[in-house]
Amino acid sequence: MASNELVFLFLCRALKRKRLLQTIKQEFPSIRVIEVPCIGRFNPILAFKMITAGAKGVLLLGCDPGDCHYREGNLISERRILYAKETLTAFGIHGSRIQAIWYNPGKDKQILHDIKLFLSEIARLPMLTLKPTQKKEG
Amino acid sequence: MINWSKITEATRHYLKSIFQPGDVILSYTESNTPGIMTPLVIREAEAIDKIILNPLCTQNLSVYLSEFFQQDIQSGNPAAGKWVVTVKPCDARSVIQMISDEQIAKDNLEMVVFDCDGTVTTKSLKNLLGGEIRSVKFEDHQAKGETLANKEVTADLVGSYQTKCSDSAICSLPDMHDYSFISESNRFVFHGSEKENALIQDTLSREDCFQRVSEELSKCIRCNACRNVCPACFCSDRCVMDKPKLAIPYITKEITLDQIFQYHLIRFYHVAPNCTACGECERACPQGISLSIFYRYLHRLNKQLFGAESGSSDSDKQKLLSYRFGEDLV
Amino acid sequence: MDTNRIYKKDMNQVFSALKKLGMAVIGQGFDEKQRLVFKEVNSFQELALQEITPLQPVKSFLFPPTETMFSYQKTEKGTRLTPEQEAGASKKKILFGLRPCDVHAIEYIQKFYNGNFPDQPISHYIENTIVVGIACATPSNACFCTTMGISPVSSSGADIFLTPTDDFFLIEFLTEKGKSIQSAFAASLKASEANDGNWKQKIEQSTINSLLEKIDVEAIKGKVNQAYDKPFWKKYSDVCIACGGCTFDCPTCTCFDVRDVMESKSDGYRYRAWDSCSFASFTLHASGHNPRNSKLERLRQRIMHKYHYTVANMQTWSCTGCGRCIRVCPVGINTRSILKDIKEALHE
Amino acid sequence: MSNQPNHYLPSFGKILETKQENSLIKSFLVSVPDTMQNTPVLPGQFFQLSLLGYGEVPISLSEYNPEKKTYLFCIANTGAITSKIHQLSVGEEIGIRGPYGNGFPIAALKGKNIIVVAGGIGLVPLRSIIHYSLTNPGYFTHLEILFGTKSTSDFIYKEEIKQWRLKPDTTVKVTIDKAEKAWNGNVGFVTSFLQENCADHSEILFSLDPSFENTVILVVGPPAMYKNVFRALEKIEFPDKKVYLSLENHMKCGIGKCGHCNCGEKYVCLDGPIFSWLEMKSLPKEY
Repeated sequence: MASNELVFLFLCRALKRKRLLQTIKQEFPSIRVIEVPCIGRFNPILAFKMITAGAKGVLLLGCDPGDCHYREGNLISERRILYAKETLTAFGIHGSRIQAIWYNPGKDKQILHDIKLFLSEIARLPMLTLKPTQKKEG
Repeated sequence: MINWSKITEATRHYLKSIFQPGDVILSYTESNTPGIMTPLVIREAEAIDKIILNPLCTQNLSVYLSEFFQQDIQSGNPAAGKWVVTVKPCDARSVIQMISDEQIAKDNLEMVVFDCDGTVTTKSLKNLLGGEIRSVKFEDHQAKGETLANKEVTADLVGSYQTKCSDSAICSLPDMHDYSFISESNRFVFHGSEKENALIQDTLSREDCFQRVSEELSKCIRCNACRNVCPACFCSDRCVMDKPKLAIPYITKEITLDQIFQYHLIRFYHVAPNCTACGECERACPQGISLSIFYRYLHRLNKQLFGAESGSSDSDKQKLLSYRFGEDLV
Repeated sequence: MDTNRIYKKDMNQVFSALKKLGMAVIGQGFDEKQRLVFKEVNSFQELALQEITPLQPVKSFLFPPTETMFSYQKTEKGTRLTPEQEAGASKKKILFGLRPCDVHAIEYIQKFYNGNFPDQPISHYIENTIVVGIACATPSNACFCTTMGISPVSSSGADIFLTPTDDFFLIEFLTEKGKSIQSAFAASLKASEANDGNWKQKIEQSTINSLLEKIDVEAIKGKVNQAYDKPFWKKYSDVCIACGGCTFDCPTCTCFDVRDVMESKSDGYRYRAWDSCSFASFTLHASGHNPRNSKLERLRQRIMHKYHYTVANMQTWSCTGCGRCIRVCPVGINTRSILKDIKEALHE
Repeated sequence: MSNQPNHYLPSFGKILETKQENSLIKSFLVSVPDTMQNTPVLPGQFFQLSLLGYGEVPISLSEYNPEKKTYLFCIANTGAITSKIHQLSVGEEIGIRGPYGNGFPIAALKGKNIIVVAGGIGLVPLRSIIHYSLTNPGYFTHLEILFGTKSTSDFIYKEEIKQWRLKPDTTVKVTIDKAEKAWNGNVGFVTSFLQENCADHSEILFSLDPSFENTVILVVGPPAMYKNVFRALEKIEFPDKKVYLSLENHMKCGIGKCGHCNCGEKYVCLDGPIFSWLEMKSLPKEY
């Protein structure tokens, strides 16, 4: 799996959806899941590092604003993603490479659909030629 | 047109009237490098006469305020008196934004805003006067210089200012309810150019914009001048990018295109909510990278999203804190 | 010393001859945004020798801002290191049209990087570089080469030396390296004429008159450290913003950082990149203790290193008075005024 | 010219044994790489140890055994790289470059009384000089080891200290900063041994060689400790030419090029890390 097809998914552990995690891992081999204790732990600097290193995109999966286990984890990340997307746009990089999916209970199928939608959307984006060509494969 | 010697005289007069022992004044004076002024830290009243204000006063003095306030807090004995800073209208907005970011305390700060009709950078002054100069004087809106071969050269200053001065979206005065304003007409006269220069993010396609940004940033040598000169980057001496202790760092020290992108992405992401487009990063860049491409886009963003430019009033709370119910999701 | 003339109109033949020898010619010219830089040039017209010397020094071609030292692969049989000598490096380079201050800077860098543990990658770059010096007729208002004992027409350290006039250069081939490419110039060399000799004095006189001042630094040579505790430093450190501009644009600044990058479980590389003593993390210990904690100490270190420590260790200033630190400073700190303050402080 | 060796390329040694000395320090017995088989190593010199992918750290050598061809490095877990080195296990490889630095002035110590003042981790580099006296019996007239740590749990080299006590003309004095229940030895800073009023004060200084003619003191410890050492030695007017200290500056290249360890006119990696107290007086307080 060359690094330029990778998508990173920050999954909020407070979601407690073990089965959803399994299906994501099976259905989307190009997604690397990073479990974080709270979606507020997401730091756009990590997303920038992934994108400049050649990753295709970054996804966030947490609860809908209002029913966050820690009350404001998703509120903070929602604002961070706004500025992260706009900063990427300011640099001529597609802001849509970073996307948050806010989950409300009982909508697992909806989540998988949203992820598929995101993957198809960023599949069309050109590969960022920032890192000098991979000296060695893998 | 501004009469700079009058403005200098009025500022000195006002500062002498409010100076108390223990106060520290931040202003400008001549450096012995022709074509650039140097910030001046005044701790005794006699030094006030050294203050000189002219179109070369480009530095944004608010960048020193956060550092001096930090020193006060760390040293445990806050400055006996007040911090007094003389700023141009566009830099005043940086001071206002720092107050609303709670980086500096409003009560022991006195901001003195002097009127300005555009500043000239060392580079543009050199182009104006056609080469290296031995000295320069400013009289009724002309720059009178003396070349290295002792020849007199003069040039009109109109329309030769920095990007930020000729951009109408940025040359504006914050609300000044309890700050003093020094000008001949005692009200702010807008001096920037009316036309709004288009942003490349709007005019170019995404790929061309990325291409243009890559060309610009490929010249970067990561000397940190843009970060250390930025008043919105108030944690520049303990920055996440200097964290040598992380085994896998957020950013490496390589001066290669991907790490340069990472550097500027991190920087502009952090200052996005409180950048007041003071233009200092573009002026201080030794490589001449037009960083206004980024800060003008993010500056406009705040106006579009939250209806208020950063640095317009010292009471509106930080926008980054968190999403507020009712806003639409991104 | 046989001096010849070479007319500017014939220079393009010389350039194409050099290209045939597989050489990259690097000189000062304007880039696509009209910024004065050192870049690879293909024709004589691309050069802008009448301008002052560019802000970013030519050292970036000898001591690259970032350089991979080696990449590694961990295999079961052990670790394999492949030192990375950039392809471009082995290609011979000609630095065309360097002022005496830049030529002396290269001499200093070569001397510094040799010593008892020679820096093999950099000496390899310098070995593959031919320096074509030129008499400086267009100084900047920040220049102070005469203060540092360097004449604007000094040819020492250059392999070939040019003296510019209106339509021709006087050219001298000074070293074996310079003579090794004399063949490329041979076809266009013309005999020099009687009064060619005084072109150099004319240029030297006019350039020295253009310099703003000359400070007698010999009076403080070897004693600069006595100004260590003087109060004037605070005047500068209050205003300094501790960016790396003055050190990155200085042709004789040689400090670098060494770090690793892990690309995968088994592969990665070690690189070195420019570093600056004005950065806080430059001397930070793992324990958190920082020997130079304040901006004052770091600003003073730059001055002490250039005007005292290298005088003590290498019996030479490590400053050639090119004025770049003065031109680049965003807050107008002038190194010459620091030198004058040191002189004044030592005479009390 | 360009066919010189590239001093930045590390060679590799295998980790033969590891031992957790205390909560902070772990010692690694490493095989000498074949490119360094017959390179002499002076006590007090250091090596640049590489953990590829993370970086390099300067580590003073504790023991060099030419017969068994092994180096002994005792590494404190204080930084990003050292914490990763601590996770290495026996059999793995570690990059080694060196030896660098001047080391202790062995010639000047011949036939002298040697006092070793070690503050906590300072005993790690000083062990190289103690090992030298064990492998060259009679080289020093008398060896006195003064070792101080914060608490009993910080002790290192417990077995070695027992053997050092048995060696002829060798005395060992140990102290901890604060009293502890199970401890009935000395309490106080290691510098208290250098004061006459201390009950268990140094025999060399106050009985064997009170005129200090034939005595040299070697001191290694955290920078804060050096101030107390200087104060104690000034009080008894011990000559500053005969006190040697090790400076632990931030280092990167180890060969005097990268500029990080520059302190005054000296480069700690080239002219040090061992400096005499006299030299230190001329250095600015930047270590």
